[in-house]
Amino acid sequence: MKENADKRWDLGGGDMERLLAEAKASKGESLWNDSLRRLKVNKPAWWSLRFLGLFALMSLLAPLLPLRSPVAVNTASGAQAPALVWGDGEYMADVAIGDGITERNIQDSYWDLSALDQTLVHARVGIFGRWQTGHWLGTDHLGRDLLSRLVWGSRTSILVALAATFCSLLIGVVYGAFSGLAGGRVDNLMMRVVDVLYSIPFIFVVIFLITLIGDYRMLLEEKLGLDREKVFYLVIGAIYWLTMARVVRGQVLSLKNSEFIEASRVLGASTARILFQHIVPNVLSIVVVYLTLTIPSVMLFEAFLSFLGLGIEPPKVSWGTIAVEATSAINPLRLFWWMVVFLAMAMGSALLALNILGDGLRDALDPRMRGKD
Amino acid sequence: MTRFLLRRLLWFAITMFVVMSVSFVLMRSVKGGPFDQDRNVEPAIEQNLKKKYHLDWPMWKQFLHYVGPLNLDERGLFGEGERSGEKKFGGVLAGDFGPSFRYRDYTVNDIIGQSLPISALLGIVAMMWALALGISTGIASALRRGSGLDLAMRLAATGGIALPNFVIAGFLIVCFVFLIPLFPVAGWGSIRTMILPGFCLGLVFAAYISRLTRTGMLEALSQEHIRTAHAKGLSPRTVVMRHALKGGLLPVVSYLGPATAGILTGSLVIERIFFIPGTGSHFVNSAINRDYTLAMGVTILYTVLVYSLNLVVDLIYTLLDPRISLEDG
Amino acid sequence: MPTPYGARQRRQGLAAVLVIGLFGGLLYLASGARLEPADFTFNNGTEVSTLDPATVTGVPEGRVLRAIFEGLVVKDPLTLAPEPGMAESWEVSEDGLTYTFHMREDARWSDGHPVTSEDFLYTFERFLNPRTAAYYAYQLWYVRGARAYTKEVDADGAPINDFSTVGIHTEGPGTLVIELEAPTPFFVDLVGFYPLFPVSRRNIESAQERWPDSWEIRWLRPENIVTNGPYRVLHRRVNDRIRLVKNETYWDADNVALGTIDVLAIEQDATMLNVYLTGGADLIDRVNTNVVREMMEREDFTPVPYLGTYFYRVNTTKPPYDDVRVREALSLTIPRAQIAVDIMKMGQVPAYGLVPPGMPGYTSAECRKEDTERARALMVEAGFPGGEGFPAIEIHYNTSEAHAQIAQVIALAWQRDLGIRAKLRNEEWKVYLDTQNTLRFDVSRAAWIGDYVDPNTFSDMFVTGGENNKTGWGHPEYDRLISAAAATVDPVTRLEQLRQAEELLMKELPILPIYFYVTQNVVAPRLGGYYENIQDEHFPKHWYWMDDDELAAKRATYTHGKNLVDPHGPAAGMYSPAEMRRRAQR
Amino acid sequence: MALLDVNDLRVRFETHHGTVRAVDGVSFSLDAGETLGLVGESGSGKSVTNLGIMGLVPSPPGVVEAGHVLLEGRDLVQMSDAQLRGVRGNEVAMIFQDPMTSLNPLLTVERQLTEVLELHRNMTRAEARRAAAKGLDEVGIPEPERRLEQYPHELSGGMRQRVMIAMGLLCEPKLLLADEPTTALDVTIQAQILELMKDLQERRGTAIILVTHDLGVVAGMADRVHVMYAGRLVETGPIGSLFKDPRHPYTRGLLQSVPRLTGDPDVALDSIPGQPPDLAALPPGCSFAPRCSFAKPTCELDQPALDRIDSQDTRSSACFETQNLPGESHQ
Repeated sequence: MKENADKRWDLGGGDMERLLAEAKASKGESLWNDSLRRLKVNKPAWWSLRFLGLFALMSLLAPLLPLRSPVAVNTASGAQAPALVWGDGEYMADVAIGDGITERNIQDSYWDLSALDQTLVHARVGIFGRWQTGHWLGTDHLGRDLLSRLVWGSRTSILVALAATFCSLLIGVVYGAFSGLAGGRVDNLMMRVVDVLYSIPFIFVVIFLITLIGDYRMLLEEKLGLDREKVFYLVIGAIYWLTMARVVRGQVLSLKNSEFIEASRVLGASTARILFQHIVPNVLSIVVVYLTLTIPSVMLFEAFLSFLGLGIEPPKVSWGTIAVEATSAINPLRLFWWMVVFLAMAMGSALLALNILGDGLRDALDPRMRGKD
Repeated sequence: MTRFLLRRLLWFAITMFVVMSVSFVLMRSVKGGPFDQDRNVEPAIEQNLKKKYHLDWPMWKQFLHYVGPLNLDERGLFGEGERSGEKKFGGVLAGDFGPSFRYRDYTVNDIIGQSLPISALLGIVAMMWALALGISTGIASALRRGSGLDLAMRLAATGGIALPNFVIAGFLIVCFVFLIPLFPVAGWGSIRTMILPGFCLGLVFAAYISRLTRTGMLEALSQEHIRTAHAKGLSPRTVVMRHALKGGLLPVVSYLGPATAGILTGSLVIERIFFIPGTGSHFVNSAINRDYTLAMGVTILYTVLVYSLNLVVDLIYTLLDPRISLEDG
Repeated sequence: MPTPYGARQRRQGLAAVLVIGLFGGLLYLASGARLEPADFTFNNGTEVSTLDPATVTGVPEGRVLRAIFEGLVVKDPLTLAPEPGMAESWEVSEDGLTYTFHMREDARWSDGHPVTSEDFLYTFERFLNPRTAAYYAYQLWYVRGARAYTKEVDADGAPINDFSTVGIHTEGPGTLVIELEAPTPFFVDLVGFYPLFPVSRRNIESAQERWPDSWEIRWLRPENIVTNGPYRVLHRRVNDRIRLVKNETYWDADNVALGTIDVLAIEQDATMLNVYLTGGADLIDRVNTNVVREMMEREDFTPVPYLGTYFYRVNTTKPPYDDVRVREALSLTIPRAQIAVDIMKMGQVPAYGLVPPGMPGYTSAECRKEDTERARALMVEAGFPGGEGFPAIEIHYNTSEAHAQIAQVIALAWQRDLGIRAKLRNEEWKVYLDTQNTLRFDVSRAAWIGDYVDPNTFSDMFVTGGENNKTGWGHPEYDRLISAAAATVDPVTRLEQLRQAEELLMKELPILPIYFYVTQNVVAPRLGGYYENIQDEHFPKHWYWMDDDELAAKRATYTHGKNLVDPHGPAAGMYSPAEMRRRAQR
Repeated sequence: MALLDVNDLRVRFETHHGTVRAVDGVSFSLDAGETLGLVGESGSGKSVTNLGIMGLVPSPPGVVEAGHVLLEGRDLVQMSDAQLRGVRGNEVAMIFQDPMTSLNPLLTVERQLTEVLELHRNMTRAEARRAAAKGLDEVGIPEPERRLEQYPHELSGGMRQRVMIAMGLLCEPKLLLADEPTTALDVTIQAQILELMKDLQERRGTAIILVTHDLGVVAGMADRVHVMYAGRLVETGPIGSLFKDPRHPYTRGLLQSVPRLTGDPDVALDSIPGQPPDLAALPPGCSFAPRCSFAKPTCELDQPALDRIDSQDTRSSACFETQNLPGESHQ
């Protein structure tokens, strides 16, 4: 088992440096290929990756899909059970003043759309005209189409998760790597700061930041083009970086003292070289794994904040807000099962896929797993 | 050992001081005050209220007064103290967290004293669920890695983190309260009332523990001494239970510290849905109510919990892993 | 395999014992004194802030205080007309300025001491004392000298004036005399308002002596608090329940039926409904709009109009909302019927005025009903044809699903009908209050619940610079009408002045009325002595459980044809001793 | 009857690179009390052979394809898991290369020693403890009582390997499989450990299969030597004659690359050119042919069988050119 890798007994006559360089080259090059290959072999993880890709594509292209408007209210009808009605030609009829689809109507069917989304909406009208789906998954209490809300909600949730994760990644990796590399007193101090931040209840920070954002919302929106959601993502990211910093620091620390780093240091490799050749790839693997864990927890955190009423602002919709609405749908008087079941399916499958992918990635990237299985 | 504890204590004191001052400032910088209501009171009355609770003081003075043990208040925090010069409010250093602003018939000490045992009990129930569920599925997954069983276990475990627990709780209530009336729908008291909330609360942790166990066990099972154990002729069961489990559970042990703190304080949603008078809801509600003293109280409680639990975990760790010594920790 | 019982096993055994011990100890601590189920349980919606009548803040406290204290007067549970309470009778002087209350001789505190006029004097002094910092102190400012006593303080916060400057004094232990600044027709109602419930001087002063550091909290402890109402406090736990037991020293204890009452503090809508449906509570105070359709079918849910108005405040200091044409256009396009019927669904009435219906002798002045054409014309007049050039409008509300739903519907309507861009902005409660107070909003959701059955409780809100105005709006004519009404004795003239004020308000529209409230209680059908009323005030003193016969008789009177549901309570009913005697005689 | 009869043992590993034939038809036998040296480069399959005998080939990815391992006539390959467990640690014990990682760091020495006895000898904990102390004493560990309380990391490397040996010998096995038992140790400690093993073997008559790449170790310990290359035995024979006159080019290469005290320090050692072959893609002919200086074109076509090469039936070699190799090596 172990014999493949180590101890070549002709080393005495061989060229140590040549061998090391060789090993290094093969390692650096094949790290990702090798991992990818192993990921492909892991069937559940590979399928999860594909599923997630499809999912991301769907939510990215939400404006292109012939869905009902996620905000169009039909209070008179109230909550309707799912019905297999193919669709109708009523797109945006709820808000249309006159005939035809005007720029104005398009905007009113959603909320502030980005330029890309507007293009997509136009494309949608080009392709599907006024046709839109029936209430395939039913409607919520205000008569809004659940399918559309789930798709648009996934957009927000995925965006929140990605933005927050990216933010945590940026701060966490830089902080953790610096701390780990610096070592000694600096490291100690930096980690104590993390400890302290850990102990400050996040809810104060969230409320504080949200009110702060509330105060400067006009400034943020007009000058920087940041709406509350975007800032909100950053806030969550700013909370999540702590764990990331610890993880990265731990990895850097153990790598720093590992034999192969020492070996290349002995061979005269520069610090930068060590950093990018050895530490970065190795840290990346654990970071990637941690990311797949962070994304689900950010999504759940968003739901939790929505539960507290601190989350996404209506009429925008996220999975968290749908989940909160769903809580009142579960009652013994009348079970609005569709409001929960489809959400659970969407959320469950996406997060499950992420988890399986995370496990798969961990297995695939773990250097100790190399040459095994 | 003593040195280790002393050093921990020192860091604890520093952390505590920083946490306290940051929270204190942060909280009071947030808009709105404890006595704001939808109907505004007469400015004169509002002034009286602020005076009574020293909210008219500059922040540094409020902080000093809060931390104690200096008594900056000639009158005492509880009004009308001219009668005598006796000490009124000890401050945090004297173990007095002051009166709550929202629950005005209680001191913060009362509230924590009432709710913490409940949260602790709920936490223990949840933790037992989580450990039983997490470790067993984790081991099964690790031993049957890549099999259908592994996948099923991971599916189940991930179910715990894939859905917000208020959704899961809703499902469980419909199933086990209304369809099959096994448990009471809400409230606190008998063992029966603890099952559903404990389960819901533990689910997230079970999922994490399961994952940690699986990883830890895979790691432990790949160790060379496992081969030695097999070579001794031990049964697979013995190998797993005696030789792999201990090492495989080390990650779980180090997770237990933060997890326990989290389970004690993160039960807000469950407490609301199942109507349990625990500590968890105070973490959020105190901030939302601008109940400054209670918020500070639970913050300090949380910090103490995190620190002491981590200490306990470190101590347990040294018991489990003889290679670790406290001195170089 | 036999192994000697070694040190390791002993250690494990010890650990197991420790764990079990800890668990058991916690179980004991957590369950506390296990309580028997109460005769009746109602949900209060949240934890009360205090049981000290002087410093209470709102409706939930009122529900509990009405059970454990009794004021000079009490209210009829159906009509809310004042009836003798601690005062057996009272007289009002010709000029309407002097009230003389005669104390009930058999009134007792729960510690057995008689309730005297001295207790009320002490209570009112304490209530008005700036040191007590009572929210509701202004409710007694109709009394001569009271306003000055509360407001004029020294540097230390103590009152400058002596209490003798306030027009309250006793004439012997049986008589309390109160002199007012001006005639106040609703003053008798006011003394039945829960902040004015009496507290026991003995109770407080002994606490001050025993626990000088913390007497303010100590005297309220269940084991210390002395009350004079039909119930006393047995047990309390934060965010859980208050257990009330019948107070046998209460003067009318013979007519109190229920032995124990639990007051729950469930905040989650879904949870309280579940608890009610499983029999854990017999009365809950609200229903989530999402289940209203189902609830409306049931006999235990019969909403009635409630003295509250839901409206939007407009920031009249900020252009273009300083233009009354814009405000009217906004008002004309609010889909009130849709909101009341499709969203609220409980029979809420679309509001076109500030004062809810139900004020005796008063007809509300109304603004114009919905009229999209006129609204568009007004927008053209104001310089925003089709919404062109109109800045995006933000609808500000505090976080809640119902508010969000309403705001979304209104936003859509404004977008559709006026062509303006409407956005939503929700804020967490305390921040929302701050934003409102500092006028940093365009349009902000608000509501007002009347303290007493008189239009004034709504109208005086919008005088220039009023604490609860929060719109930046002010009008000299409005101020004049309100203060004129306050000085008028003749009720007809007075109400007419108030109506004119409301008319002005509805012309100027600094607020956009949306709907009038209804009560949302869900009540176990078997509960007797309970009546839905306009102030949503209920009196546990009168509550009892009907037996099956009486329940059947009650159900026979139904005209609404709703579905019968589990009636809760004992089939044999639960009646007061007096009622039992009457029944035995029959 | 020989103590151990290994017959056509084949083990393959299914990897992503393809099927690796780690052990490809190995046969040999071993008498009681005999010491067999199994030598070869890394990856030649010697350790896997050992694992194959014990039934410890990790599966997946390892598969024992064919063959028999007869221990006193009983086929270990055919045994049920439970039966096999009765043999492991009891009749056949194993010592691994790295005493650092082969002992469980989380259990005391006592626990790791006593569990074998509790399992195979049905001893009580107390009896097992006494026996374990005795075992430690036998392998020359001072203060055995105190050592029992200690954890592996508190012992030195040599001490740990002694513990491993003690553990292996506790049940007085008939066969000890030692997988590079001294590789991870200092040279001086190596000598002590080898001395100890020899001593114990003499006292107890245990047969040993000693897997190593260190020819010096083999020379000191073994009665016979089997040389492995690419999963096959390429040469077998008694230690003396094989070292003296290797009849396979690979063995010759091995011997020439060993530094000697008697050698001229200025003369470079001969090393075998090239790399060990990729086991997943072996050439059709002799596996060693690409590196062999004696290779003829025919070597690339067919695989040589392990044939007897002397009359006493003690030596055999798998080489077409055995007879053409130059005589007596440079010794």
